[in-house]
Amino acid sequence: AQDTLRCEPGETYVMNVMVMGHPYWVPVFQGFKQAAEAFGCEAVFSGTPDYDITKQIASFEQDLVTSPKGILLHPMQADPFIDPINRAVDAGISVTTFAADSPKSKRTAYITSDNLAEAKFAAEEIVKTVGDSAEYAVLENPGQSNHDLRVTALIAYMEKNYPNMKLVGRQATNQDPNAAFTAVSAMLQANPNLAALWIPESGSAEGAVAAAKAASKKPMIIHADISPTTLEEIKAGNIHMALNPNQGIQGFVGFMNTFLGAHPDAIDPFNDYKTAGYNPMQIPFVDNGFAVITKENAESFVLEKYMEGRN
Amino acid sequence: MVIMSPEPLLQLRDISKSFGAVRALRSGQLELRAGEIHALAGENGAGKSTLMNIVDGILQPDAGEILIDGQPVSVDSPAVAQGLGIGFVHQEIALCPEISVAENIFMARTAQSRRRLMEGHALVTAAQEVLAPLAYIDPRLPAGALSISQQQLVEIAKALTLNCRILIFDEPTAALTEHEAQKLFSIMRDLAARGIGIIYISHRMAEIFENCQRVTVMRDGQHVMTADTSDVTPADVVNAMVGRKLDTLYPPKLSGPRQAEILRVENASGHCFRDVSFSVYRGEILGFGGLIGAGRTEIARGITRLEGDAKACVHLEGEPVTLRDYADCISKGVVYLSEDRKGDGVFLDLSIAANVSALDLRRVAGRFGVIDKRREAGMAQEIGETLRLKAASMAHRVASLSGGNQQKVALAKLLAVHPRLIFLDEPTRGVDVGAKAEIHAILRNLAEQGVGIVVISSEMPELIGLCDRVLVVSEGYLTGELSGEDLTEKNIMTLAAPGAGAGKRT
Amino acid sequence: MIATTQHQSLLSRLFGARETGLVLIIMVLFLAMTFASPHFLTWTNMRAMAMAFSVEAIVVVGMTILLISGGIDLSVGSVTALAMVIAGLLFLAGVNPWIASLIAIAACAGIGAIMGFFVTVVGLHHFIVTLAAMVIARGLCLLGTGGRPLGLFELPDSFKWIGIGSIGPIPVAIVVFLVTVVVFDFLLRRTTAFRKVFYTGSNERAAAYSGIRTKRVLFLTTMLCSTLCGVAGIIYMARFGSAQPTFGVGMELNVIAAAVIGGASLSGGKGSILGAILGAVLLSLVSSSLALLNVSVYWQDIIRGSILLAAVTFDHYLVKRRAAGGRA
Amino acid sequence: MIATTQHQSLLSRLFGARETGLVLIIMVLFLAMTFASPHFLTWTNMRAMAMAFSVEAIVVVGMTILLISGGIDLSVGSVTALAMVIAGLLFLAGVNPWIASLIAIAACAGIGAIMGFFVTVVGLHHFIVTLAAMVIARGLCLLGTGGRPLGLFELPDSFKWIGIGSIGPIPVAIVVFLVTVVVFDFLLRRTTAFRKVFYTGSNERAAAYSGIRTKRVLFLTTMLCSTLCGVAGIIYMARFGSAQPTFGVGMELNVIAAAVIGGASLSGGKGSILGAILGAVLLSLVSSSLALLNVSVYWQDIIRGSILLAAVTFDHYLVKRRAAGGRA
Ligand SMILES: Nc1ncnc2c1ncn2[C@@H]1O[C@H](COP(=O)(O)OP(=O)(O)OP(=O)(O)O)[C@@H](O)[C@H]1O
Ligand SMILES: Nc1ncnc2c1ncn2[C@@H]1O[C@H](COP(=O)(O)OP(=O)(O)OP(=O)(O)O)[C@@H](O)[C@H]1O
Ligand SMILES: [Mg+2]
Ligand SMILES: [Mg+2]
Repeated sequence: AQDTLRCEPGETYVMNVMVMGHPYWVPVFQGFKQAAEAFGCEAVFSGTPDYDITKQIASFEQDLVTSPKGILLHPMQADPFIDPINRAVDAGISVTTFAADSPKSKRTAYITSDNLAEAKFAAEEIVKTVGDSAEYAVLENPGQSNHDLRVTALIAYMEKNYPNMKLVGRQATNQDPNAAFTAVSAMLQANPNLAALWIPESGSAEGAVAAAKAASKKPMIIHADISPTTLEEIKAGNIHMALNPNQGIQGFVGFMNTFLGAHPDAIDPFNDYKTAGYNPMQIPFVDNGFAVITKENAESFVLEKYMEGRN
Repeated sequence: MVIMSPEPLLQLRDISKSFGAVRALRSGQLELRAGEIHALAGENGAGKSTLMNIVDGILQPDAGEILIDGQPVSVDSPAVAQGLGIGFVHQEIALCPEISVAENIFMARTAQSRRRLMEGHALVTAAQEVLAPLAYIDPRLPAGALSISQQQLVEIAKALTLNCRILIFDEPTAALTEHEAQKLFSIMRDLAARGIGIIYISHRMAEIFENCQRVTVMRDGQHVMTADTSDVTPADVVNAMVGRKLDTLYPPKLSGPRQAEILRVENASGHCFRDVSFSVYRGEILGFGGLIGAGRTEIARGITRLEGDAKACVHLEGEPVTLRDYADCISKGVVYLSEDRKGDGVFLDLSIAANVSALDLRRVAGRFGVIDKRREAGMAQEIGETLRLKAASMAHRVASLSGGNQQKVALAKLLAVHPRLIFLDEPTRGVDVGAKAEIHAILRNLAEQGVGIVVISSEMPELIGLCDRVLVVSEGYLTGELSGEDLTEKNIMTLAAPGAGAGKRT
Repeated sequence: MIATTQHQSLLSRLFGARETGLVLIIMVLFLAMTFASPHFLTWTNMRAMAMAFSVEAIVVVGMTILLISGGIDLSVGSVTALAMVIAGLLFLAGVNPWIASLIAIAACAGIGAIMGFFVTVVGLHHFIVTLAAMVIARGLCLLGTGGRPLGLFELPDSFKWIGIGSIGPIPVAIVVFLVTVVVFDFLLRRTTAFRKVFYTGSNERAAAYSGIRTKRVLFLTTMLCSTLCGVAGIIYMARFGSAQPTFGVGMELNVIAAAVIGGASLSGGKGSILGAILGAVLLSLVSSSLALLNVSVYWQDIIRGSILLAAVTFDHYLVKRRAAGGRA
Repeated sequence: MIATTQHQSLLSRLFGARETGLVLIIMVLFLAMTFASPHFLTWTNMRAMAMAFSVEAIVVVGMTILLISGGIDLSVGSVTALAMVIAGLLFLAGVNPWIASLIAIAACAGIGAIMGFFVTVVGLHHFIVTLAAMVIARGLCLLGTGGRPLGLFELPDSFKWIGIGSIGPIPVAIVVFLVTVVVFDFLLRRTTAFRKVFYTGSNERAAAYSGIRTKRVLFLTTMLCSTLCGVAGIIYMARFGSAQPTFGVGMELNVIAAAVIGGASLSGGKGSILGAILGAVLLSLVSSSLALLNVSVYWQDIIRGSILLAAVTFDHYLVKRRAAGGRA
């Protein structure tokens, strides 16, 4: 067994994502880098700038060509990545997934914020604020699994626990503020008593606030993720709160899992890994938790400030 | 002598067709016998092309019958027409510009044949064979690279490859010179001798009387008369066409001494011409003659900066001028009428009024460049009337006009700006006798008012009848100048022949 | 549509012969919605619906003119986003927001000029040039912001006014939109300068043979479209109080669809501002109505696509019938 | 490119005169990458790069033929996704995957036929019809799956083989792609049936006057493009072992860009399969290279767009020079 957990010189770890330009990855990669530095490793950010599964797979396979020790992967879709991940693992590369999983693959761990927990928290917060027999609506982004989960879980939770809560609107706005503006304007028209809105991402939340303001109404808006604008709206009291996955920890712990997967000699657990021949570093699911952002703590979530002096 | 079958080859009975409110055909009638060349004449917009489009299945008649060998047939599409042995050379050239000449020629055969694979070199050789009696054109070139007259020849070649019994030529010679036209007529006679029935549409009376056995005249969509050409005179046909007496004489030529110079071009050289120098004088009409592809069009376009990087030293009314581009030309009063009216003469999708005002919108605009639509329509109406433009209203799209009337719109466009000097490339292409005389009178009138007029024409009688002086171009060189007594067809042909300019080459 | 039309019914005079079909379709949908939902015909809903398309409609104006001249612009979405980003960054760097906006609009005009250069001088096709510009402008957005939206909450209210303020009961954004439409509709129908756009698009060679500097026309229409994207971007920025580097992805299809529904042809020479705006209204009306009726997400696209197809088919038949029924 | 050319150098004969420029550009990029990255010229990387574009290239083939005939198809992305969804749903319902695939491809052909109907019989423009189809097909995908990807891990290996299997060292998907390209390139260049596609696109009137049933040609090319989308969708499904309702968003622009880079014209009559595939290779090579060199994401789009523009400009100059330099 290895006695110190350090990287060899030049030992590289990759974080591979889709839509690389998305700001969500920025704090995640910061966490990833911090951990890499702590272990004396190189950290590389890679993936595809596009929302395109074929391109992400190609970029993942190209990562393999450079023979890194491990890859922290956000697979755009679960099943298409089974084969590429398995090939990587077979080639001795440690793969951990984060924020989206490929459960049937041989990845060693999956780290995420629990979308179900977020939905449950949001549901409870709505009921606490507007009562348990009110009208509420959701915006969604069909096809994106974590957003889907946030929405369907909240609806299911409401149906089960608060049957008097009435779902009066459900619109696909696909992260587009303009589409959200249209949808929420219509919802507010159609449902004068609309009390609360649950939105699984920040882009639509921006349009929703604009619509509420334009209609001079103040439904309770609660959304997941953050953007500078929604932060300001939270500070101004126009958005009730935001739930934000703990991105930094996701990256940091994500690195540690990947790293451990690449250094299994340090672990000698009480199980059958030796005879069955699998990597002893196996964790089905790690919850990195989420932050609740309200007027009071919004200031700490300004990404610009956090990123000052880093890159 | 061909033995006549008892039934005429093709009979058209009481065919009518309306485009909305426009009744293009009221009672179209025609009877074509096997082995005859049958002329179809009529003013612009009389309905000749419409009637032929119906025979070819491009248009469906509102009423009436088509009989072939006495049997009624319904022609739903050009494909059906081909099946019935009908071939058609259209008035408007329609070739696939990106495709080679050879493939264009054999397109119909490709469409019909059961062959699965394209022929390779065989197609080129075959195309060469078909083209050979007409002109030398490289069958491997894309059709878009040819000049309009060459494209016209390709169109003709296309029709000749079909195994047809009925062949329709809709003004095939409008863009051809005498030389090519004669080749075409000889081919037509051969075909007729083999029992093929030919319908020949033309505005040139001479051609009709030289080559056709019978003539059918239409007016306003109606059949007026059918007669043997031996029984009538050109004047009778013209009378029947226009419904009144018409003197088709050319306006009197310039008399008196040479006046001031309007344009002088020195040592113009360009894409297809070398060392061209000439002058245009006040009051005269200058003609340019030559064979197909001689370079007359290129000379005019080069001088007006429409094409290529021609070099020329140009003096306008004595002053040296630099013409930067065609817009600059127009602003200096020099305009050019294109031989290719569909390609660059008119805007088919726009209204007649918008077409007529295109060269200088300021004429129809008030302050701040706001267009006065009433003034625009008025202007179009006025010029249209002098050119005998037949159109229901100036708001109609040009595409809805007959070929000859489109040509009048193209001409109206230029006249609207009151130019100082006009280059006219085939100005009366497709225009009927009456209107042609009118246009000639207008040109003469303009010349008398001091407008410089240069006419490029492939129609020999027009060159000789209209122009005071004719410059002959051969293979890009000026080979001679003819005027007065010397201005004869024979002299022009001599100077135009290939090699005529050999002596001038240095 | 350039045709001088004199003896027409009031309706078709109001809307130009070409647009009557679209007006009819919109009116039918409007009536249907009025019965279907009690909330539809309310001032607030109308206002919200108008707000939803008014800014994009400014881009539609630019696109329509470009289409008429024979061009097309795929970069509208990213250029709009770039305008937001440039103005936003300048503002955050301390520049007065109005000046920042002017600079951003000028930058968009500059992009239009570069695209125009590649189209007219180099001789490439609009499609490929504007596609490259679309990718590059999006890259510039990402580079400028690091992919993060810029929070511009601090924009002064006097500036935000153009996005969220009202003049009397009418939102400023709608006023800007109406003015743009009326002005450009007039220009396009009536002025000599814009008539050349029709000539160029209808038959570029014939236009050149009429002494029109067609390359200059194409250059200017390309530039105009980008400039109007800049204007739209600024209004969006004022409205949302943020600059989003990912704004407007896929906008080009929507905008081109509006113009085409309104009678513009992708091969140039045809189209009208009024028609294009009606096209935009139709698309927006359908979206808003589906949201108002709370139609299931899974059905929305299907219904939207079908209504689009039905509307275009119906309009096509009307236009064809009118064409056949004489044009005297 | 159509002229039967006999006296040509071997190189230009191999690649057809039109494509030489593209081949050059690709070779230069290839060489540059070989020096820039030691990982570039490895079997694995080549394989990954080929896999990245080989399936989409099948769609490129269909689009190119459609473009040549004068049409365009914006629905390719959603129709490809729909093929996956239909086959996936059928498989989950117990249908044999091969039969399910055939049904899915037939369904795509059906969609193509409906689009063809609206274009040829009703007389609408391809752009608007395929845009509506794009929206509707996406809606059907969402409706069929509830927006969630279908996990098809249970697909038999014999079926998955077409997506992930190999024949010798060559992946099956690449073999399918190569066969499609070679077959259609041959068909398009040499058979009378496909020459009619060129005629129709070059000048529909001329073709119709020559007795070609141009509407039928357009109908068939529209259908062919959708059918090939269906084929691509099935291979994707076999490759990914899942059916994704959101697959292929924005694919149309990529695919059209490839065809246009390869010499196809949006106004029809021009284009070649080989050129289009080279266009796809170029686009894919640039993307892959940027990823391999680990260029900052904020710069990637800018570089990508610029290379695209530079390549097209260079190619354009080559083609122009060749045209000017006489054609013997
Ligand atoms: N597509 C159309 N739409 C409307 N009117 C049409 C259309 N085609 C032809 N016409 C009208 O039908 C009439 C007959 O036209 P046609 O082309 O048959 O004349 P033509 O005898 O061939 O004349 P020309 O000698 O000038 O070629 C004209 O008044 C013309 O304006
Ligand atoms: N668009 C073109 N592309 C290439 N070559 C052309 C083009 N137009 C004309 N030419 C060539 O230029 C030469 C001169 O043609 P031009 O049209 O000037 O002759 P022309 O005397 O007007 O005769 P006509 O018009 O009767 O053919 C010809 O050899 C012709 O093939
Ligand atoms: Mg005619
Ligand atoms: Mg000529």
